[in-house]
Amino acid sequence: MFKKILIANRGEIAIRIMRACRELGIKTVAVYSDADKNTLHVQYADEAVHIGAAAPKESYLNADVLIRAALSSQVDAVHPGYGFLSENASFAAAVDSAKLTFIGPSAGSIRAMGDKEESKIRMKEAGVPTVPGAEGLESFPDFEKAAKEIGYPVLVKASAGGGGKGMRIVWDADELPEEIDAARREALNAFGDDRLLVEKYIPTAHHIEFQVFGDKHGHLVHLFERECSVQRRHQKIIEETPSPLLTPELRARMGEAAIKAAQAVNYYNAGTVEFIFDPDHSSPALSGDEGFYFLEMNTRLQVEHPVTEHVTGIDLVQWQIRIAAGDHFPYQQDELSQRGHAIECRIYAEDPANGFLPSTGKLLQYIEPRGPGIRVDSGFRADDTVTHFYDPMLAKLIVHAENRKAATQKMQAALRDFIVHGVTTNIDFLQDVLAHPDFENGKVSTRWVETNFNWAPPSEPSFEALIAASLADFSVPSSKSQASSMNGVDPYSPWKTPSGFRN
Amino acid sequence: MFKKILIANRGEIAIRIMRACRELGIKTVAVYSDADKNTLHVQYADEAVHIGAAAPKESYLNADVLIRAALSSQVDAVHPGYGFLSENASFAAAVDSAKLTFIGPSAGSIRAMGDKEESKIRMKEAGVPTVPGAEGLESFPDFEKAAKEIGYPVLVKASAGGGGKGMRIVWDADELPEEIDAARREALNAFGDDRLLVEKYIPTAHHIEFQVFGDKHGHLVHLFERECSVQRRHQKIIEETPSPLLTPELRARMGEAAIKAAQAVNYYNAGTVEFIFDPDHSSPALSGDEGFYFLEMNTRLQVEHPVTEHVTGIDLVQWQIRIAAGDHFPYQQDELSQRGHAIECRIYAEDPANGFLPSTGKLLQYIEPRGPGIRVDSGFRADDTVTHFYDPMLAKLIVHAENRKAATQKMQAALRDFIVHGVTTNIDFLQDVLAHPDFENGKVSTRWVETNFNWAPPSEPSFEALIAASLADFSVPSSKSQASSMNGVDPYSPWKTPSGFRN
Amino acid sequence: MKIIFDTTTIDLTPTGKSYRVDMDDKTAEVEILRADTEYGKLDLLIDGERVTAYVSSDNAKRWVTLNGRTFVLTKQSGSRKSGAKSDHSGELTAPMPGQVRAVNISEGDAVTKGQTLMVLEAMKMEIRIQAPTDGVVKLLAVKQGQTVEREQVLITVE
Amino acid sequence: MKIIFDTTTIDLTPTGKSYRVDMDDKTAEVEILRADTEYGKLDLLIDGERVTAYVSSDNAKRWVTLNGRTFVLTKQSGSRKSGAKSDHSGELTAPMPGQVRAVNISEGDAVTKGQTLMVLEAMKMEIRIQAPTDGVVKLLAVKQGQTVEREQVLITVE
Repeated sequence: MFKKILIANRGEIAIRIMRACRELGIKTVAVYSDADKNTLHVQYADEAVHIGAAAPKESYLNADVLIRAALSSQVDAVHPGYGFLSENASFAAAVDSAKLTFIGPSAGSIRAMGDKEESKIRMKEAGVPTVPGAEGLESFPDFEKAAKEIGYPVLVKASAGGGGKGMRIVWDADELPEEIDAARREALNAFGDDRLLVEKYIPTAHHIEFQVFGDKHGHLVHLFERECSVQRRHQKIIEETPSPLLTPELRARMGEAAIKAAQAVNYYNAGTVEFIFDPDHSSPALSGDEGFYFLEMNTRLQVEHPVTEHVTGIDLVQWQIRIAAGDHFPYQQDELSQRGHAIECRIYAEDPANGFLPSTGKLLQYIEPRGPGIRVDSGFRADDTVTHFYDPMLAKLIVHAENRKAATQKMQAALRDFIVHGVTTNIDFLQDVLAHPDFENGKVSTRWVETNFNWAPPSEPSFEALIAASLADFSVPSSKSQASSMNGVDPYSPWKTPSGFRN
Repeated sequence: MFKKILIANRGEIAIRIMRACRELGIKTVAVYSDADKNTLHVQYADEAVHIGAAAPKESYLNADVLIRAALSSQVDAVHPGYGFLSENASFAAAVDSAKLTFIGPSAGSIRAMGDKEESKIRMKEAGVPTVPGAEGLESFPDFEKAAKEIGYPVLVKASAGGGGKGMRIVWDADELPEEIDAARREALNAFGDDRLLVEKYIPTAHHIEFQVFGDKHGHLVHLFERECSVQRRHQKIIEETPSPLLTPELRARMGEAAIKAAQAVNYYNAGTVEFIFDPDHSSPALSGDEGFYFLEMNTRLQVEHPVTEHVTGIDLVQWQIRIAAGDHFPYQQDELSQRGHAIECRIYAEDPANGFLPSTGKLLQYIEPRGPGIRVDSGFRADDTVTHFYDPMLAKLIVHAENRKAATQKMQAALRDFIVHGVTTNIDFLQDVLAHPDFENGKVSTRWVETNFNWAPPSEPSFEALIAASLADFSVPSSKSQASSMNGVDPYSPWKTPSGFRN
Repeated sequence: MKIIFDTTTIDLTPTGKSYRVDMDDKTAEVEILRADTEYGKLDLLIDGERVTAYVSSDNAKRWVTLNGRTFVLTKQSGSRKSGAKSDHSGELTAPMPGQVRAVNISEGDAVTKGQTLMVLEAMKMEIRIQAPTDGVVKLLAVKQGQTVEREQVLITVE
Repeated sequence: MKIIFDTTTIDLTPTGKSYRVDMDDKTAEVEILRADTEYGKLDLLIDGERVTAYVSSDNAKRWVTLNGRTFVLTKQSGSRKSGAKSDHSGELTAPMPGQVRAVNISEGDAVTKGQTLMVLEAMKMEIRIQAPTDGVVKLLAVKQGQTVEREQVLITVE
């Protein structure tokens, strides 16, 4: 087993990986940019190496400096987390050539699946259903022609992409040039690669993905599905498992397809095969099938891996590390099962009333919910600053309960206990999604937030909220970081001992 | 379903029950003594009622005042938690006669099992193996004669007892009078009932208990075992499930015996059937059997219920409430299974180097561990005071992982992250138990701590600890509640911005 | 005493142990049961009902969470807030903090409704600033590469 | 400068960015990387190794947790601690805080080794105070019902 691992990432996922390492008795090395020197992931590690400026390209996306950090801190292996360089085949190859172990699949698997064109061809060969689309396009007229053949709306997306970056829905031909340019720039910026492909866009589709896991000895299983249809700006905000839509038969067939997909690229480590699922098979372009189509494979740990961990009882991160060290993955397919229901909500510093645009600032207050069946993976605490340099996800709130209804109730109670002041968050929005009948009935498709859910925040604060705000000046210091000038000088203040019950 | 519930308890279990209520949409009423007016369980409730002085007999053991509090706050039901009045049949009956629902078994079941004499007779009739002993004793000569017949060592224990209170091992006849007197007084004080019984004491025994659960419609199942053999002063400190000692066959037979035991008293709600288990069947007094003997049944929720919740995926507290409201318990025996391994450590404010005697004082620091698979049920936070009025348990630290080894590693990592200053705790002690080969090999019997494990704290603090202590005066304020007189005035202080990295 | 949040005036009157609170046509009797300074947590008794609120302050702003809902209020002082409420409909402001990635126009350019005038970037996302109407660029307040705050004026189109 | 904990003397010498620490025959180079005042958390670099410690202070006492192990140290000031280290072996002190439940003897009584002289109670447990040797009760310092602190003298047997 490894003695020391460098985690080439930041925030909650870096901490998640470090926790797994500590349990396995492995030392950890954090990396950090100028913006991150005071963050939790740096403090949680055994060692920490500064890797450059705040901009990702100068630090977390800089493969050379990461390899140097790994060599100088004498680690055995590198875990890339998700995002950043996690699906960069060159980085995986560079780690290998530095005689270190890359905790992920082979560079070849990453390259095969990272190239959406090659991957689609391979999937068709392997008998995995795919979405109609066009690959290998270069000039604008090529795109124009392909989009016309496929029929609008189409999805333009980065070949190298993932996580909704470099992805655009194009509703008619007029929009195509600008959207292609924008997607290219985003893709270049996020992944260092501006190739795009075009696919049929299915507006009523659900996003259902399968977790797969393989070892280096050819043993490959799936760990069931995640339903990730609650999205905004093409990014998941609520994920759950099991999916309320799948029958046991369909689950089994999709699981088999996921394994086929992974086997086609000789996959090992944790990976996710994403499917588009059309619950009513109503799209005319897609007849004669079961309603699910290979979308892409993410050759890395997924943000939403915790829901799978809870329903299967498997620690995916520990196993990533173990199988990278050569261990056999010990569970056969028929030994794996789903128990209970798990839901994850991504808590974002963003304003749902302002197009879900990010909100930055200092966390004046930050209190996470606690309790049985509640898990919070996060990298923030009160007084930290949310900057515009990185993804605005503050935390992942995960619950596990006996069934979907109990999990929803637990999530609702947990969201009510999650206090974040100083940046606008999507917590109120998430509560309204969970309380919506469409969510209860599993009717949320990937465009539901934009097209069916006309969310607006309550326009007026409640009387109680106004009362609390007006009394707070007498009883609570104004801010941890500010002088408490109002406290104790007001003649009306009822407050003698600010932290005790009054008798 | 109930609209509002009064929780006739305090501390972590009151909060645990309130969390379940919140998820079910039920309002909660806390009760508190003079000593508890600032505690977390009071703040967590929707309402709170003061019930008397700090001494338990004047508050948490005062049935009348609790009933009055329930009626005045207009609740539908009363949850007794564990300890206090949870196994007091008269209290259950009083709740019933006030037209409120008691969230627990019937007063009749409590009485039948609470009376250790009657219960033993019933168990024998029901075909459940029991420990040789004598019941119905009154005069000292009766005890003397019975103990002699059974053969020393014997266990003297409160008929009404539980939790190690009012229980004494008697090694020879000389000790008998004093131990009987002490046990009687403790029993009277803790349970309001001073009857005692005598049993054969098996020094090498393991304590294995089975969780049972029944609804009011006659459906009764078991939820497998908990191994609770790591004890000190007859009280459990580490509990786990599955037991490393049981074969599937033995587990099935013990589970059947547990159900028989519960059925014999028409049991519903959550209950625990405790067995003494002799792994090598070597006790000559107990031949011709399978090595397990009914010890007693706890007719209430158990402190260690979380480990069962994690391996079975069932929320026992929610189901207690549901079945009290008349719901059917929906799971059949063959639908229940154990998955993974769960361990609970009880974090006590006590000094293992001083006979495990309680330690009281103010919590100068209190930081709970966090992370996937880690659960902390507690009722304390920093600056709270641990008083001598109540049980010195600060928290329950529960972990769940794929197997016993992974769970042990997770617990070890979590214990290292549990910081308690201001009172002495058993955290260091627990770490040494977990690291011991006997624990690893499942060889810990109930007297192991006293007889096999000669624990001593490290006599000398490490060089690193001394360095940290000497530098802390320059960098950390002396205490939250005290003026920080040393900070910033020392000419050697390296500290300009006390909460940021130095460059 | 009167406290003004945004356009709402709350009137607090101490009544010994508690407060009477008046707001428009509403009245409540409020007692502070407990205030936890570390978490900004207030336990209140409002007309006999226990209510827990979390409040943080940042200059004039108050962040309040109650029953899991968060509101941001602005406390008004005697002097009015300096012209934050701009009614220049042609004034395009940054919808989020970030960096100006591309500027497609110059001052004086004629633009058509929906035309992309500028591209902002933050957290690896691109946001296009589009012309709200046909018009002429009167002001270009930022340049490429510049970092902007939320609500900072970028362009004026008239 | 010298700091004394219990019987150990630590000598700190500032060396610009860091400290040299000497204790008996040991020496280390120590840098404070970070101090978190809320959690009393210190990130130190001790001879190049990162070490995290949690420290709390309570008058002269220092609670230190490092690698999951907690130590309680007593910082010595110039004036020696007033006779806390009693060597009167016949002095029986309370092993925990609690209440005196029963007193079985009076001053002047002859007692035998192992005899229960007093019963304390705390958290519903009984603790018997037994005679350490045969002897005579010289002092009975508490009475039934009285609340006692840990290490408070209860009885002297000589």
